[in-house]
Amino acid sequence: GRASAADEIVIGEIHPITGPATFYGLPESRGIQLAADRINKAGGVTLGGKSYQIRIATEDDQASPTTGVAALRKLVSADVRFIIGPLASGVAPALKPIIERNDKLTQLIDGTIADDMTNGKNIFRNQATASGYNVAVVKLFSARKYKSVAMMTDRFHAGFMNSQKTLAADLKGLGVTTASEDFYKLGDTDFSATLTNLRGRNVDVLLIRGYPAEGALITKQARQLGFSGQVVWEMVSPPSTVLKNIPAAEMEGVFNCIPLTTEDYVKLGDEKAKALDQAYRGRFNEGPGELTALSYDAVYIFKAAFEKAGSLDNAAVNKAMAALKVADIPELVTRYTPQPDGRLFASDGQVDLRGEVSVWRGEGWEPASLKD
Amino acid sequence: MSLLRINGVEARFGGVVALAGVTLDIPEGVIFGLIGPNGAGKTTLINVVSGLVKPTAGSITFGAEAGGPWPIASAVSRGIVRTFQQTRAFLGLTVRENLRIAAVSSPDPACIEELVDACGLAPVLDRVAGDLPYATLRHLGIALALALKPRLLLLDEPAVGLAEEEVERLGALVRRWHAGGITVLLVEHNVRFLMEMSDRVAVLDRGAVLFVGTPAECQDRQEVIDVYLGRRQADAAD
Amino acid sequence: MLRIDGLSAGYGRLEVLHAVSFTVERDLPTVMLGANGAGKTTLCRVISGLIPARAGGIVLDGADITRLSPAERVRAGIALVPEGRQVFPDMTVRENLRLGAYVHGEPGRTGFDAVFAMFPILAQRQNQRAGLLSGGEQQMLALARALMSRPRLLLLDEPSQGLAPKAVALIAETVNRIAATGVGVLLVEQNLILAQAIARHAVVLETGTCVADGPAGDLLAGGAVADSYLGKTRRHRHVV
Amino acid sequence: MMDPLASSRHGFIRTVAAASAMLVAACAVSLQLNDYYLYVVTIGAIFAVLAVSFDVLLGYTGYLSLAHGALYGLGAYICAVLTARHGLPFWAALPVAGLATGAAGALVALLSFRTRGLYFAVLTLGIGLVGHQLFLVFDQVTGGVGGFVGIPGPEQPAWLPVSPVAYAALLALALLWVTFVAASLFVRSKLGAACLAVREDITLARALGIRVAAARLSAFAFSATFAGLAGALFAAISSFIAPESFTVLGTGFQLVALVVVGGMGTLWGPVVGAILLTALPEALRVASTYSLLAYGVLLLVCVIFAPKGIASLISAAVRRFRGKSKPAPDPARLRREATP
Amino acid sequence: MLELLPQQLANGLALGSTYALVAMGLTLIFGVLLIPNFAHGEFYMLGAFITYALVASGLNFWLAMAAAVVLVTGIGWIVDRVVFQPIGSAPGHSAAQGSGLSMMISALAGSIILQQVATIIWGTEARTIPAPMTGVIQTPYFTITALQLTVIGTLTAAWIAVWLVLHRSRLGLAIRATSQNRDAALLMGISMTQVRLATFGIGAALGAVAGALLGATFPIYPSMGVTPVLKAFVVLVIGGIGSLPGAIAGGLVLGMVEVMVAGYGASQFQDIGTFVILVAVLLIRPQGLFGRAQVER
Ligand SMILES: Nc1ncnc2c1ncn2[C@@H]1O[C@H](COP(=O)(O)OP(=O)(O)OP(=O)(O)O)[C@@H](O)[C@H]1O
Ligand SMILES: Nc1ncnc2c1ncn2[C@@H]1O[C@H](COP(=O)(O)OP(=O)(O)OP(=O)(O)O)[C@@H](O)[C@H]1O
Ligand SMILES: CC(C)C[C@H](N)C(=O)O
Ligand SMILES: [Mg+2]
Ligand SMILES: [Mg+2]
Repeated sequence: GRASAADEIVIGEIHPITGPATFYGLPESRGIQLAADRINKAGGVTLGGKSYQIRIATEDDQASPTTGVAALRKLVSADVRFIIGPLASGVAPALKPIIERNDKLTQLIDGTIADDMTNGKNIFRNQATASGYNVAVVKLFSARKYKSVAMMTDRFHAGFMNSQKTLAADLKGLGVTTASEDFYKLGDTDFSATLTNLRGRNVDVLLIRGYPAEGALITKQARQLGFSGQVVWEMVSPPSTVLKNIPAAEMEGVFNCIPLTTEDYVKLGDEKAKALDQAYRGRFNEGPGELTALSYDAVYIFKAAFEKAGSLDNAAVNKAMAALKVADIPELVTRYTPQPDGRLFASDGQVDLRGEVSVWRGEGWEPASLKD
Repeated sequence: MSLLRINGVEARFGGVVALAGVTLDIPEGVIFGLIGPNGAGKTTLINVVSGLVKPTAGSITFGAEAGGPWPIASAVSRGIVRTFQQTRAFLGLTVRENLRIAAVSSPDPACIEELVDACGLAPVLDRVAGDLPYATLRHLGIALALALKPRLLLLDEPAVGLAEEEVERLGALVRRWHAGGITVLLVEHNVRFLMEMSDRVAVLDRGAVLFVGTPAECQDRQEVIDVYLGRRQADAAD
Repeated sequence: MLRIDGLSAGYGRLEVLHAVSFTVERDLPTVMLGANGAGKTTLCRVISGLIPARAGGIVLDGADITRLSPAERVRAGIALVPEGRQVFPDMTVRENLRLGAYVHGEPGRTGFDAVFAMFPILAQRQNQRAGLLSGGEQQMLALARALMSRPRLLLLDEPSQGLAPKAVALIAETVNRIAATGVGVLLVEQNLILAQAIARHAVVLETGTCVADGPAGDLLAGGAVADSYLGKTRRHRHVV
Repeated sequence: MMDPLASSRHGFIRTVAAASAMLVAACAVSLQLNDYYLYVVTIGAIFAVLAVSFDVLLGYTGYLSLAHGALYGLGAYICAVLTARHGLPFWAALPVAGLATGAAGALVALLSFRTRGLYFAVLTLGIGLVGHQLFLVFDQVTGGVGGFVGIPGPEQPAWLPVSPVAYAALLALALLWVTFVAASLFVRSKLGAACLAVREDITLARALGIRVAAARLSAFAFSATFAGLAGALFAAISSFIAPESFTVLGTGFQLVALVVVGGMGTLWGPVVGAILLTALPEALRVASTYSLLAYGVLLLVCVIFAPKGIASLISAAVRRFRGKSKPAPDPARLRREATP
Repeated sequence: MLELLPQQLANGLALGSTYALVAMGLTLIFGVLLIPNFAHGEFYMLGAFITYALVASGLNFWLAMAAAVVLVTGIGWIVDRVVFQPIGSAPGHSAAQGSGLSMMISALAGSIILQQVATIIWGTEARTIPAPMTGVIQTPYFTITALQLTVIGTLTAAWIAVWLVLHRSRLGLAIRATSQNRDAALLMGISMTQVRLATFGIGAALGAVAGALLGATFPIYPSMGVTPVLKAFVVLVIGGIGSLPGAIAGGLVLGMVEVMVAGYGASQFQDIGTFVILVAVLLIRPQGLFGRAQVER
């Protein structure tokens, strides 16, 4: 069919366009559209003197593994060989065995932060891992010399769940006692029992790992129940979302430990980010999502890999992808830490993207100074 | 010899005393009529004997076996089988399916064929029970009970709502099976039908046995006329 | 007072009543006879509005009520004592009676007193849940409840079902008393004793068609007419 | 006709023959499909297995269980653990998963032995929710929320030179055939008759000496066994499973929808429902934003206009086609129409 | 740990009241019309979203809530008309199992549709209604927020109001009669339309009240109603289906148990604790705490 049209490169993207995770999935999907349009307008991808237009084949996975596998098979059956996504950590491991076995596929993950999703052969990721987030947590604890922590973690979140042991061990190495580890689930609304106990334990820090709706709720309820220690978040939480759930005053002074998001880059005055923001608003009439930059970058990473490989052969693209240097792709919005040799991906296919500590001041997050 | 002996059975529901110490002997091989005003406790007595309701006091003996009443499953396996005051069959199933169910615990599934003829069910085997004419449905209800080859059959108002000639057919059916050796306890307000059918009759009033005797004796007793028959009905029943 | 005019009705594809016509006069309590499944209950349900008429009309005291809702018919004076026990099982006897008078608002003391006088057992049990009454007691409650709406026309669908002879006599007496006050009565019965005690006029329904209509005496007294109609019905059924 | 109990042996043979013909046809067609459609067929067939086993409980015994998703998951995890951790071949793990899940189904029956109707449904809702939670909590065994990774696929015999994806589809269709035939046998057996009695009127069933507890228990165990087999097959061909696939809201309610839309109380209705409701979301992929909305609307339309399921529409059409002039009026339908 | 008990009890009471508030409307609709209304969660959700939208456009919270209640009542009627009435409601004694199930599926369909409509209008991002009151009441033994107290107060008020309607008004008599035997109710001259409108109206309004109040405490998003409605079914079963006091008692029991399990056990086992209670109650009383066993005649 059209997929094999001579002057076209089809990139498949698998994101939750419908269902409960739409809120993350849609801005990612749109970021991909945006990047593809820009590339196409600027002449497309040039391979061996011939230029190709990028076509995006969007598939919805509803954040469900079965639907996700069907989506992947559908793309594969239509001879799509390059995949961006998925978002959900429930979907990624279901796709992994299929993609690993298929040497006619290259995947670039722009969503999930669960560990062990890449292989460096044909599966890469330009999103951070939960362990990457944890870097900031450890940095914060060592700078502030907190002595004890209570953790509350979203039990449905594979990334946070799987990295929790290592985090606890790292903190222990700093001499921090983990007074309690509690688990809630997405959609829970009442944390009073746990938080009541927390007050009895007198910990320095309440660390919340998950999504902002519950994060805001836990923060509110903790304060109401008289918790007076430091609240630390580890979650993708744009101020607009946060403020829909908790008054700004109650957020004052809360720390967050994640990599910078699209919104942060815009705030930092990053020109590329501002351009992306403009373009996104112009086209979709609202601000970009916090992960938009990642999916936007993903298309450019593919473009760079194609051009470096000089072919659309998967083996060549994989190899080129693994060898890409951060400096090769000036369009990247996200500021990845280059590997020691300057490459974008480590040999396991994972980018180095680290959490930074920010603090809530007034109406939003600001980079935090850790000395004080 | 008595097949069923009911010893001082008492059943209370909260404040209501449905049975206030009933003692009755039902001899093997008879059709035993049980009458009484509405609310006298007849259905409750059947419920107790068949194991659907636990009595608050008293016991029953069945054949040589004491220690009853038994839970409904063991009652059935001993041969005590009942029908319900409001006709009950599996209304959503066909007649054939109804019979298949009865055959599951029947000691002699072969007898069902005969039953089908006797109850006039042959032409309606593939009709859904809920669509049957009322009289046929009543016959089906009784056929289901008979299929179990009971030793004691408890019939709770089988003739209710039946036109006269249907009542006659029902009577013939019961007599035929009775002749095959089943003992029957018959509760019925159709006095003529009951008196014609029964060998012995007991009258229950406010949870207690008022009278036991032959049908003829029963209809002459003033206390029975007072509590149950009323003047004109007694005349009419002759 | 009640005129049924070429009435047809049924369930789904099945037509049960085929152009039935007859009348009920106020001073002539009427019994409707017919074998099981003839459509008597269906007719009662059509008259009270639970099932729509497919053709024909129902006229009560000169007013066409064919298209009225059940509630409007109750207000127009029709009360049905339905077949089987249709009491409200989880409500008290008293509440059941209150519901009988629903279309008139709250019944006064006198409303209750009148029915309690007729059915003393209900007075004793007025605060008990109706579902715990014995079958016969429930039947009486249903009748009492219908009377609470002060009907002009009382439809009784086999009220003797499950009643002890003495209770049947009581019903006969009660219905006669009610009829004497000018309430029209249409009684569906198989119990000939009750039919004889109440009815002065009779209608015979046979598989959905009205086949005879005449003085109750003639039809019930075991005369030739009755035999023929009842006999015919009987033969008919065996063909089913 | 004369024998009132005429166990319809003839009917059974016809059913098996029809099912076999369908199986052969489905396999033949499947081999022509691309991987995507093969996957849809595979998932559709697995859901059909679930739906048929579910219908034994819902349609034939009258119990609406929302724990079926969890039982399906149990079968999947048992197969995963046995093959990936203990090196058992798939063909050995499959029956173990089936039997163990059957035992779990019996346990559900015991736990819920006093409940009926909505009470039962909600109790099994609880069981389903807890089952899902246990898959999360016992992460040592199940891999927790991250899922169970690296389940070996079913060994493919050398004489069957088809792609693994096609092989998976063939296995799923074969399992569907087995389930269908086993369920046909079950509902025709004495136990099946007892189950019908339980569904229709439990008090009357008792009064007729039906051992209600035994009937229930066997229906649950039967149903759960096949749910377990379906789960095991799903695990083996997906090579990855996660608690997400075995939720009450997803799998549990979806099954109810499958069976009711297809036509409960028939064995092939659920198959139709499964095919339809697995194919539908895939077909609606194109209109993704409105796909769930469309799904909801279609579900509603199905329930309103085909209250006895698609199966009844199909059989009515077949009857008309065969020229039986008077289709038997459907009693439930009639009664419904009777109320104004 | 024991010194925290009063606080945990207060937590349990507050949580239990939210459950009871959601369950009340559900039990009413089920009790009268025999509809297992899964879409009740969407009444709750819409109550929250409409209140949110009105508050966001500058309306006072309480006025917004009142408006939401009115609107959701109307939506409730539409849902009844479009989703349930075509199924041919069959309350009364012949309530065929099949029709109950169809009812459940159509409720599910209705619930999906309403959720999707809300998604199209508001998106899936979570948000919270700005709280109309923010106070925290401190006592020597426990603290409780003003909003939690409001929920408890509203629950009590709603209970009394519904009880008065059901047991002290003619409409209530009609509703109760319908719940027991629909045909007989028709014969009494009760208008089915009126009863349906009243029942669905009250049920939906209760859902909306719950949504508005809890939406000021909890995040709101299109699928927010799903978990509460499942919990509410658990509450119903513990309390006895169709029983109003049952819904309240069931809600409180469930809230207490969850808090105690999370507070004195482990938070992962909160749901499992719920389940143990459910099994225990149903093993001892299969008809729930306040349900009535069926009498066999
Ligand atoms: N479960 C129960 N709870 C309370 N009272 C009950 C219960 N079952 C029966 N009763 C009462 O016990 C008495 C006897 O009832 P029962 O049904 O046995 O009468 P019956 O003789 O069969 O009457 P009928 O001829 O009218 O059928 C009645 O007053 C009835 O109200
Ligand atoms: N709800 C229904 N749906 C379909 N058919 C019905 C329904 N109710 C009754 N019928 C059929 O209508 C016919 C007439 O029934 P109806 O109940 O009116 O008879 P009847 O004269 O009252 O009988 P009986 O003496 O047994 O009370 C019967 O063939 C019956 O099967
Ligand atoms: C959006 C994210 C921060 C993470 C993603 N949902 C995951 O599952 O890992
Ligand atoms: Mg009785
Ligand atoms: Mg009748």
